[in-house]
Amino acid sequence: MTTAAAPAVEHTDRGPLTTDELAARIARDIPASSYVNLGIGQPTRIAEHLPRDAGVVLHTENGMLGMGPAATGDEVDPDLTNAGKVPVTELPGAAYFHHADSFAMMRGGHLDVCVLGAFQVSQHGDLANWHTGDPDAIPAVGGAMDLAVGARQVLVMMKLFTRDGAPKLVPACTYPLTGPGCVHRAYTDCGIFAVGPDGVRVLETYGSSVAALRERLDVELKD
Amino acid sequence: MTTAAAPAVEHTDRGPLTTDELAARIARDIPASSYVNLGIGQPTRIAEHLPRDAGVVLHTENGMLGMGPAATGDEVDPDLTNAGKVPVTELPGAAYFHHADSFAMMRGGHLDVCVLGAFQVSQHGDLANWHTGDPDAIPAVGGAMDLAVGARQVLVMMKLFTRDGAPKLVPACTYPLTGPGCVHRAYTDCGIFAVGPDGVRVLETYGSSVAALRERLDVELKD
Amino acid sequence: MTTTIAVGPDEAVADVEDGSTVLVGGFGLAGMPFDLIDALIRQGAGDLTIVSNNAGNGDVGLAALLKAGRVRKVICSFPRQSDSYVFDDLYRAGRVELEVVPQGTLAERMRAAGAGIGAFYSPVGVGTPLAEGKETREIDGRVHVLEFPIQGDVALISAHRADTMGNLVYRKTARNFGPVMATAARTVVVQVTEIVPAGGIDPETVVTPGIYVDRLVRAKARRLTVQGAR
Amino acid sequence: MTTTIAVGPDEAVADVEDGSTVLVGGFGLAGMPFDLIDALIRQGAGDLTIVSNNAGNGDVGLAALLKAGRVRKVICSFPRQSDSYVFDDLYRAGRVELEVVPQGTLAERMRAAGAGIGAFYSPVGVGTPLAEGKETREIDGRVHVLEFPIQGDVALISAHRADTMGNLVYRKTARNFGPVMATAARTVVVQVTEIVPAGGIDPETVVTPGIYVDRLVRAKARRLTVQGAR
Repeated sequence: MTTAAAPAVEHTDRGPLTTDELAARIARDIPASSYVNLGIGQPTRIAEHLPRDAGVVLHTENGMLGMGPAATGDEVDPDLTNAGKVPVTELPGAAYFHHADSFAMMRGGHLDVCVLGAFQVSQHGDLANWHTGDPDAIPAVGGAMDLAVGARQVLVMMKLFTRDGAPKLVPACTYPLTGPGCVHRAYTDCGIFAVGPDGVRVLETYGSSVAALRERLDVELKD
Repeated sequence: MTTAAAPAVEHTDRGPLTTDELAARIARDIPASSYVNLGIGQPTRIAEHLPRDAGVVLHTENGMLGMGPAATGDEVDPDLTNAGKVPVTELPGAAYFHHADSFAMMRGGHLDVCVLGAFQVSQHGDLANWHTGDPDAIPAVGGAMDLAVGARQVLVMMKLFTRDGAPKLVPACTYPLTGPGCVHRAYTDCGIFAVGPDGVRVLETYGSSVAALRERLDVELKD
Repeated sequence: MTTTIAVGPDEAVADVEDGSTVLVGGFGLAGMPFDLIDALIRQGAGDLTIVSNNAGNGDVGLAALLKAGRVRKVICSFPRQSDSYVFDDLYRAGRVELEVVPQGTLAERMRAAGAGIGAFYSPVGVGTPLAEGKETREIDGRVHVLEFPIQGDVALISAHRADTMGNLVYRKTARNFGPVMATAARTVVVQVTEIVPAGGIDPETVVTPGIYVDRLVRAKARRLTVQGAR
Repeated sequence: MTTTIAVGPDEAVADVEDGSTVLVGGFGLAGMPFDLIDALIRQGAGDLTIVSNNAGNGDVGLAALLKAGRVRKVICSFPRQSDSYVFDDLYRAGRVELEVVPQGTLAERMRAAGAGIGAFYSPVGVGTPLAEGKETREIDGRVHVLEFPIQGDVALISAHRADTMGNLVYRKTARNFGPVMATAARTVVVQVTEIVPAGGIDPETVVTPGIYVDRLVRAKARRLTVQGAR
């Protein structure tokens, strides 16, 4: 996860990453032996691409370190789920703890990496992933704000554009924030972007050139 | 531990209470099934006078509920001590916890009673028991301030007079405070006193009449 | 004071009053005190403020309490779920208030109540709508928001095993909010699958010491539906 | 990151720097990390700030570190004990600074550091010399004092058993400050009597999860003198 200013790698000989490919690509950037929270929903699929011998330990906010793969068949136990309420399994060396301890761990900066979904990420790393701002929407934040503030590296996994083609990497979030300036990298189907105080730097593209992305995004892209 | 204004009971046919008698007298006022902290030093002797069937559960600040009697012989285990670092034993139904949890229990008002020693108690329940104010003395507070603030009933066990004959129940503490207005009752060799916002009411005397104590104390005594 | 073993859940929640703040354990269905909630529905207390991570799933547990019209306000981190239709409908109809709190702040505010902490500064939520109107303070160059305790009148919790002293152990991620809520309410009622004699739980493994537990109830055997099983 | 198993205590404390804040577990002798302290004395780091409940007993452990002249300041709740003569002499000679903190505040300030809490309001110490100069605030009619975190550079802890993931269990009241200090230092070094494979500790009983533990060392067998045995 170095941020040395190497030029962007353009993968223009192929299309955008599938969700599965994106999960695999993020998995490659998770350091061995790190403590990682994969949020809920799509980022949880990164776990399937972590090498067994990498020693990555998964945290789930509902009180567990050492979470294993999703449970199947007889493994399903209603008392053992991940943060998305999906039944999971336990690996040797796991530990259970209560919610105040679990979030103390998160808020206190003990997790190396978390990966979250997003509605929008701003060029300076602001994250919006909990509320569309639609007055009829029911707000639900869960542990997203705690993770955004607490994890040492906050990675986002999202599509770069909405179904309507609107960019999700934006000059400033128009949706309510989850946390300001918390995202380090946005991993998207069309490219990987380092974000932060110095703005956006393109690390990789998939299916488009940097030049093509410049056409479609309203943010300044360094490469 | 009612504070209904019954007249003081004067035990003038005998001398002051011995330490052992005082411990037994306090034990009589500890409600059955209550959770109790007996501090360090003399108050720990109250435990010897609690009826086995009263179901009183003893807390020790260094992380235990269900503390049993002092350990003897082979029972001695350096990993199991009370707050005074005296080896103790464990009763069935005990629980161990760490220091932040132990003091959360204390500060959060979950203990029914604590009994502390004192240098001075003021008529309004101020407690001074950690520092004589002597510039050469090494200050050491331990858990006294946490107990003084946290326990629902704070009882003091002390002699009524110093070796030099100076009263320890005083109009205002001259020693640095442990906590203001925290003491509910002072149990002394010469008498038992309810203290608080309304001043001092004598509940019992031992070896002196209320009138005789009035002569020796600088506080107004209601009886 | 001492932990009592109630004859059944109805006895255990008999004195819950209208207008109470009720802390309800569970994360989704895991750790949800179904028997106690069902008893609370039968008992009839209304105008309740419910503090829980979610706002009910399907038609059971918290969702059933909401459906019965007993809840004035929900304080939670994540009301919107795939099967939170009971809450969703009530909320959209303006029939229940909602205070959304970041999950860790929710836990920490209850811990503060149990631990005698008057308030605390947290970096979570700063710069978001959930910090609006709250006092902030910069500490070591980082902005924090001031958060106050959440104290319950009653806590309804599900644990795995208790001893007769009220000491509790939980099971896997069903532990979640139980241990925190047990410290933060004036009356703590716990349903467990098993009650063993004092000494039947290793003192090193107790998660909630009996000092926090007022009433124990043996839970009915129950086959839980798993929400998101693949 | 991952927990490593050090060859011995000297390797485990090799990088402690002059001027470090070192959190040292133990309550009196129970839970005192003797091997790590002895190694720290050999290692030679000085100008240390020591955070611990006491300020050493007899001539061993913390007392030996103090005697070796490596400690600039002690932050503790209870320095004065029947056998704290090493500290007493240094203090009276003006050769060591002392900050006395109420015991629960000491624990909670370290918890705050570990839990990412910027500061908290406590009712403990209000109206006493230990609150002098500190900010106060009335909350719900009760005066509270504002307390800030204590963050360690290093924590030296003694636990009972570890697995290779760094998960820890403690033994009886030797648990005391260990679990809190493990959360509150940048580098956490733990001596244990036994290291078992991952899976060798029941996940329900883990007290300190391995995420907090950087280095494990097997402790030498040691026959502890008991301080106050009757």
